[in-house]
Amino acid sequence: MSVRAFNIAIGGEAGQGIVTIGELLSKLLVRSGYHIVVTQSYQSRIRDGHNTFYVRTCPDLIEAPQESIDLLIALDGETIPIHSGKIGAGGLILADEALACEDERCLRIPYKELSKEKFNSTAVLGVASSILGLDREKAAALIGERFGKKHPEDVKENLLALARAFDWAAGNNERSAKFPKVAAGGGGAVQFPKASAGGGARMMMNGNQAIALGAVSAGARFCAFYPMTPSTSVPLTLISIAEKAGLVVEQVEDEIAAVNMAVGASYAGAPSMVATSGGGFALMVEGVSLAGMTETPLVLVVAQRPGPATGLPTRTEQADLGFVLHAGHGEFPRAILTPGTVEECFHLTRRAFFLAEEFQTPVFVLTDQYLADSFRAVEPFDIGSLDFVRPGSGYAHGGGPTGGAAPPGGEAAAGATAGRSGPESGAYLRHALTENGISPRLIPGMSANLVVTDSDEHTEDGHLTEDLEVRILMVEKRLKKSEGLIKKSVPPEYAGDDAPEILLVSWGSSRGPVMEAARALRENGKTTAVLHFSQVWPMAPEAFIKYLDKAGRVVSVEGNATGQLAALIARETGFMIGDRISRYDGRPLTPEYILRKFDSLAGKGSSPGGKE
Amino acid sequence: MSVRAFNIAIGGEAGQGIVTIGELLSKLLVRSGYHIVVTQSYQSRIRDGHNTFYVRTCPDLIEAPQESIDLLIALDGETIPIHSGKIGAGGLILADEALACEDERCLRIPYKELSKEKFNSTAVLGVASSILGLDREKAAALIGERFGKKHPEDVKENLLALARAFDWAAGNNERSAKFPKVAAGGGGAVQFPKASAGGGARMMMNGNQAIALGAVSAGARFCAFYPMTPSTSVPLTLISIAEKAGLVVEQVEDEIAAVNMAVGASYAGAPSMVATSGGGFALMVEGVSLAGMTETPLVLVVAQRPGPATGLPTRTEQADLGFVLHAGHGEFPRAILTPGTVEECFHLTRRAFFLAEEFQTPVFVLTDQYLADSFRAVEPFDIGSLDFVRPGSGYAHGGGPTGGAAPPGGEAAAGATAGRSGPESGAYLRHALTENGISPRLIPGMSANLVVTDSDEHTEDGHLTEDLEVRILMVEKRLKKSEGLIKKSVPPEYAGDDAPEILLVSWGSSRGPVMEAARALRENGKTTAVLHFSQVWPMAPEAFIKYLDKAGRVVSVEGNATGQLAALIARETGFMIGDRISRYDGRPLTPEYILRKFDSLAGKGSSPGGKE
Amino acid sequence: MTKIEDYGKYETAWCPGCGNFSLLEAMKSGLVKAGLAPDRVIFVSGIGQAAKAPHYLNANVFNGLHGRALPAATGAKIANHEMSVIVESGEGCCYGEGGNHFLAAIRRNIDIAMIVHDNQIYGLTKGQASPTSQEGMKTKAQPGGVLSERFNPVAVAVAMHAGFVARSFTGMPDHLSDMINLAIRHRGFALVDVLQPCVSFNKVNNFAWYKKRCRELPPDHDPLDWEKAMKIAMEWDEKIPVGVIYKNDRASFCDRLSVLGKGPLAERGVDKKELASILDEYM
Amino acid sequence: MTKIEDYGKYETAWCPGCGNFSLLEAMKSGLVKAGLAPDRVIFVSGIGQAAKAPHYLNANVFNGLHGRALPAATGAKIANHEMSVIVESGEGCCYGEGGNHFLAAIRRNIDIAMIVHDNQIYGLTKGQASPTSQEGMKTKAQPGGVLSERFNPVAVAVAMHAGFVARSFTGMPDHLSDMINLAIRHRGFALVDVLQPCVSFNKVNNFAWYKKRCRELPPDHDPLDWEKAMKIAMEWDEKIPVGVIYKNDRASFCDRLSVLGKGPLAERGVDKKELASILDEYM
Ligand SMILES: Cc1ncc(C[n+]2csc(CCOP(=O)(O)OP(=O)(O)O)c2C)c(N)n1
Ligand SMILES: Cc1ncc(C[n+]2csc(CCOP(=O)(O)OP(=O)(O)O)c2C)c(N)n1
Ligand code: SF4
Ligand code: SF4
Ligand SMILES: [Mg+2]
Ligand SMILES: [Mg+2]
Repeated sequence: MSVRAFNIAIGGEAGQGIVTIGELLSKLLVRSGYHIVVTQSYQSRIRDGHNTFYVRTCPDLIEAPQESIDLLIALDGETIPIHSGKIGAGGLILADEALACEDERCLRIPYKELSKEKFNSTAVLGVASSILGLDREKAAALIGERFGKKHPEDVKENLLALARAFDWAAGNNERSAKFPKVAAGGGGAVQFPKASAGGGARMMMNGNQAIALGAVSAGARFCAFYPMTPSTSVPLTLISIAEKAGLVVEQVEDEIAAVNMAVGASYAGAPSMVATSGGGFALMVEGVSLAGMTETPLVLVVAQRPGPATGLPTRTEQADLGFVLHAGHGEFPRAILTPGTVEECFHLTRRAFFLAEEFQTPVFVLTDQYLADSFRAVEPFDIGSLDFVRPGSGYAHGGGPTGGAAPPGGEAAAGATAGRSGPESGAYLRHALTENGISPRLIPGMSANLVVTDSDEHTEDGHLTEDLEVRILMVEKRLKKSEGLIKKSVPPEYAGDDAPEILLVSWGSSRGPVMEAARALRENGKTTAVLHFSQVWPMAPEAFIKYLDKAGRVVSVEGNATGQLAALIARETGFMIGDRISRYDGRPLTPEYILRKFDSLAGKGSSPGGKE
Repeated sequence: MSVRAFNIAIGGEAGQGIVTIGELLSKLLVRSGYHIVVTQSYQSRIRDGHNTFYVRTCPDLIEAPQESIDLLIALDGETIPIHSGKIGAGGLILADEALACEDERCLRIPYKELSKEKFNSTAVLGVASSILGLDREKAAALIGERFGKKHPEDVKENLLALARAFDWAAGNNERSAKFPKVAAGGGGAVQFPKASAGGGARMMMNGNQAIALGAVSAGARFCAFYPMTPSTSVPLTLISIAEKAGLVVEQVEDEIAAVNMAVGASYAGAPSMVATSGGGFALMVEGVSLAGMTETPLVLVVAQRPGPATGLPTRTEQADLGFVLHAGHGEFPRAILTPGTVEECFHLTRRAFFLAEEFQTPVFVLTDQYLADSFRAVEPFDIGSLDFVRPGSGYAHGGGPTGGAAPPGGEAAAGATAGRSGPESGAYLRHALTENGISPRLIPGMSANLVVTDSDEHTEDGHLTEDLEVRILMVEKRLKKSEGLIKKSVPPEYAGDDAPEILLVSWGSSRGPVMEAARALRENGKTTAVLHFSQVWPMAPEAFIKYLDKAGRVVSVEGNATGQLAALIARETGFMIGDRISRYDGRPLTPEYILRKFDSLAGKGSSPGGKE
Repeated sequence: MTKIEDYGKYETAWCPGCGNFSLLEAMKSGLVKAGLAPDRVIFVSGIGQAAKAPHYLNANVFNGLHGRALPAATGAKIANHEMSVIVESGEGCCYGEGGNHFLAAIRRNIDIAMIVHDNQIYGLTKGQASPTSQEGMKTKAQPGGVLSERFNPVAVAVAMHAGFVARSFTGMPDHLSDMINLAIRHRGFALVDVLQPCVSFNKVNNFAWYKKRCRELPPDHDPLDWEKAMKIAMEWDEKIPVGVIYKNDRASFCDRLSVLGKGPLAERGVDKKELASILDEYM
Repeated sequence: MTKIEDYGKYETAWCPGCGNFSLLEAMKSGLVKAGLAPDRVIFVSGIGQAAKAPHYLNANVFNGLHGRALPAATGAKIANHEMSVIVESGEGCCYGEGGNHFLAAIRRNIDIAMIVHDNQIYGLTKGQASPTSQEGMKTKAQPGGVLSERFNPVAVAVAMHAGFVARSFTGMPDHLSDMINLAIRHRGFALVDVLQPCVSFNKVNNFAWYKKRCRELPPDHDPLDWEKAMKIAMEWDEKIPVGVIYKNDRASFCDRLSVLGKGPLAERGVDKKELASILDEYM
């Protein structure tokens, strides 16, 4: 691949501080003007086992992980044999001098001495940063911030350890002198690309943090959750800012409570969300249907991991698209947003809140462990321009993504009245029949109007009915909202050559790897393009069918075994995608993986796409 | 329609004994050689409201309800205006003389006198039976049986009331003499067709009873349930025969318990099932995934009712196909059987047990309120030929639908061993990798072998693993079972003209109405055929795609608003069905409804089917 | 001043003679005693015969899923803690399907009054045993008699130190409306288990059965005395105590949620300055 | 005769120093004391650190879903009531996600021994509060301290007349294996709540904290005395009683299921004569 990126892997046992070191190093890279793509690979245990934190980095924008390793930071002995095969030519291994390592690429480090047996993470960070040629002052500032908050008493000692590590690695000792510094390039060592000093300051966050921040910026006021990897850091991020942002995050007894609580809170005026993963989401399915029936806005974040059942709790997969699309009994509209980058995690979560509020129905943000845990450098958001939802106005405000539906009251008055008679007549019609299916929504207690809704079929005033003629109107009312949702759907992104020989089709977190694989194919002389879905539902075929029709060979690339997006496209368009690249081993898609699979597909000869 | 059928409607308030009368009358008809199609229409309340029990009857086989009414038995005043518009020419109304009724088709009956104010149901039955010309002795025998069991003290009085009612209606009084007996025909009265005396004795049962009986005959040993209309009569039927059949039916704390209990029981060797409806099934979704992952046989009966959420609890719909198909996180095989008749409820439930046992995965029987409550005349089953499942043999026995896979041990030995080392090696491999994905299944305690399974990804010996290479093998192993399931899938039934102008496509309980509508269309001069699915998943397109391709106009007929089977066909074949007839008002599809909708479709001009 | 009439009068879908009717009237008068206007109350119910109750009076109503009234109510209360939130549902809904939420609500001490129509049977689904059905009682679904021991909600609530635990009976309308009033006024989780005869399906625990057994607690009963309350909670077969069996003044959930100090969540917007400072942490 | 070695020895995925190790050893010795061979036992667990335990010994194992060990175990027991069925899982699994099943299992008095690794924290998901976490305890997810009151499983079980209610501590291995043995032998539902320090996430209730507080019940404690048991069940902060706190001899669920009289369900076929007579009823 032609990307000038550099891949660092930090490997060791759970409990050795891999994530701490990884996050600090990543942050230092971001503050030094680099882009990063972090991939976290860990096991479902608290100690031991083998974990790896990958930071792929580059001065230019990169959006995919990389398999080959340029710098391996081994925190235990096991790490070296596990990864040494992936270390590229000229790559380097950093390991404690106490570890057995025959590998001649290995730089043995006297961590004991540098860390004074206490500040190991800092020492590791120092050596690596120094070798990468990162700025000592920036590193020191970072250490100061990090420990200043939690352990101010340790700041000084940490800074000393950092200094010792920097000094040592800078070549002030015999052993390190044998190794050319990575940053220096030449001498057979892998090039560590220099970032231009001028790069604007960027934030560092992972997918889950971006979702939490997007939610808060959109006006989220309530989140209910039950811990479940890899979703938990969404509520944990919210909790860390809850006091400042003014929201309540409640850890609940089970996922059923979570979804029902969120629906109840939303009904009562708090923009609400839940975050979970497959098994937890399975328990929320009835609640999704409740939100659909009561027309209550609800945002659900589903961070996928490999199933079925408990599966591989800490790994990644994209196998719940069909599940999320069909979750809930009965028929009602929904939207499923599938961010492909950390920025999209932020913006599409915002969009989810606006869509949920406007269309009064459940909206999903569907991600996965890879993206959830993937730190990136993110350009600061223009806070001034970020609108937020205002429940109960029944329509969207200002320039937000939902645009200008009618104000409350207007359409309600126009709607047919199938409400019950008695003292209620003329009362507020929570489920008023309207042209577009959207009823003006009021919040209980915010006016003298009584707000009534029901999980049973109901009349316009929200009271339960068994009138089968009303039933027809209500089914049609709810489904009519789909039309509006389609109009507001994010069309798939088309990138690459026109009428290409190869068209890769993807969704969600695979965006970066697929884009990079496409570039490589193009460089290999094949015209190539990518059709990527950041929203998989609802789908507007007219927005993309032409791309499928014009491509030579259409290949879906998905992190699942059955080709779930391909199936959905077939269902909606009749276009049967001929070839499929699947990954279902719990690892994220990588450009390398896609290219390898593409080669073996190619070997088999092309299956024609199109209608069979 | 040219069917020589006769439609009786018994209407009144909940709590007036409508179902008792309806069941007795139906049974009498069946014992008199008639076929019946019962449709029960009731509300979600215990008293009052308006309920109707329809018995459509005919000496020949009929399989659909009918909207027009020939005989209305009104138990309250409200019934008459509600139904009178549907009473056909020459139809008759039976009502208590105390009820106000202006309608001249109304025969006023002195029930008070006939019933002695106590045995009202019997009096109503007597009058109706007499008027229909049914046999008095048969009616008396029925009353004897019915009350003999529960209220032996009342048998005599009931028989007297029956006699009075028969006598009265036979014309021994002035008022009844004015009305020609229905059975006599002529005089403008609707013909009540005479059944030939020779008809073999038939059973009477509804869809849910047939499911329960099919389950028991297939070897079901355990059923866990939480009450939910319209599924509850499945477990209630099982409970009524539990002691005799030797099975345990446990009412549990919630649906989550139900599904997990059934999976646990199945693991330990009892063929197990659950029965529920949409909202209850929503809570079972995680358990479905558990069965998929642990490869535990499980039969799930899902009786559909209109959603979303609580919806219309006592009505019918076919809107959970997509939901059931995708229920559960992660990817694993399943089968979905969709009986179209009461006989199929019996036989396909049996098949579900055999498929679940052979493929060690969840299998669904997907019905709906209409079929669940629809009594029919059913030919006696050939009990001698009915095999039953034998868990733990790991393969099917004898002539059952699952046929002869390899015996246990054989394939296990051949499978690759990814099991953990240590004292376990050489131990029984519950999840042994095999050619067809099916591992020989043993039952704990039935041999010295230890049976280990896990909801986490696991090695062949069932112990949890985070080995990502094992993961790949296990995903492929589980999905390989789909191939076997496809081979054993019930192909759709094609009935009617070759290369017809009109092809109606349907599934599940709509079979009868669609077949009858097709006959009517054919009689109107249009070549017509039906493609009906009694199993919607897995689907083998090569078995039916030719029918779709050859038809002029393809119309899907479904009891839902979005066309869920049509969508699935598009997904699997790329064939986009051009026209759709949908019903979503909570009532079952009827031939009349289909024809009306067809006419309005036809008005709109034909949308071409096929690939778009 | 709120009057009974403000809560309206509607047709119901209940069986004639059902205990639900008295409970509905007692609820209205309890609301009036508590001085609550219809628009200041949110009723949350599940599914069942009892759960239909909120449709028969004027108020804000969220009629949610079977078994899930409590979490929906908890969410509503957190979203707007200035509203009075009342859960009204059947005992199958509250203690059966919803059992886990019952435990959690007690532990949270969430500021909700939970009024349970306890008819010791599943009414709407036509007479199966409910969690509070008497052991040995025969039904269509339990032809050999109920095998599980009767769930005693009062005992569990007292054992868990619920904020307010009371029992009443639809045959004692004044007592019942008093209990409802007290439950609504209690700051924290308040349970009123209401014995409510089901004339259609529970032929054992009928009006006369309850009438004969229900006894008001003596005026000197001290509901703050946990040990005493625990003993009283166990009484049932011969004599069923009604009244406020136990209470305490543990701070309620909303009182302990510091974020709510700035007013109801439902009334807040996004503070851009705070947002900027939050995002700054990611630089 | 079953020996400890029959249950094998395996590598675990637990943290060094974790209380789970002692519990695993005590479980094996409890099984040996109960005289159970590995193939006569079915272990059912949920998901969590504790729930991995059955993987580390030789037995039949059904490692199901988080929170759902009890229903799966109940099904297994009903399918083959001649097997010994043991539930082993964490307190989050058993009392949090699985709270409703805990109530139901007690009411059913299903013949299962339930051994709960109670570390008062969610271990596997990295340290959020669990239902038994001390009120006020700070975690990443509860930075302001746990707001809900600690769930007291022993008190609830006693209040509901569970068949057998015991508590033990991993720091008392002999006591613990005795409790396990007694629980396995008890005919009916038997709970052993095992205090188990989590060295990684629970810095409050650590080994020393429990060690200081755990006190064996006096030898004259009569576990049949419900009132006494109820009082003992409430003790916690200063002194934590361990031992068999309460028991009774209510007939177990399987003993009351008449159908099981003819042998395990798992061993029966279909009796065609009975089937014919059942179908006859439909003629
Ligand atoms: C998830 C789910 N399971 C089952 C049902 C069916 N259901 C409706 S009401 C009910 C029982 C109601 O009993 P209870 O709560 O005691 O109320 P009652 O009718 O006795 O007043 C059941 C089981 C449902 N609606 N949803
Ligand atoms: C339905 C579902 N929700 C959440 C999870 C995530 N999860 C796995 S283990 C666990 C908590 C475990 O706590 P506990 O039962 O106390 O066991 P411990 O790890 O402390 O031994 C959670 C929340 C899950 N696997 N399934
Ligand atoms: S079924 Fe019972 S509880 Fe329900 S309304 Fe009728 S009498 Fe009342
Ligand atoms: S996280 Fe806690 S409970 Fe889990 S193994 Fe580690 S110390 Fe033990
Ligand atoms: Mg009830
Ligand atoms: Mg725990």
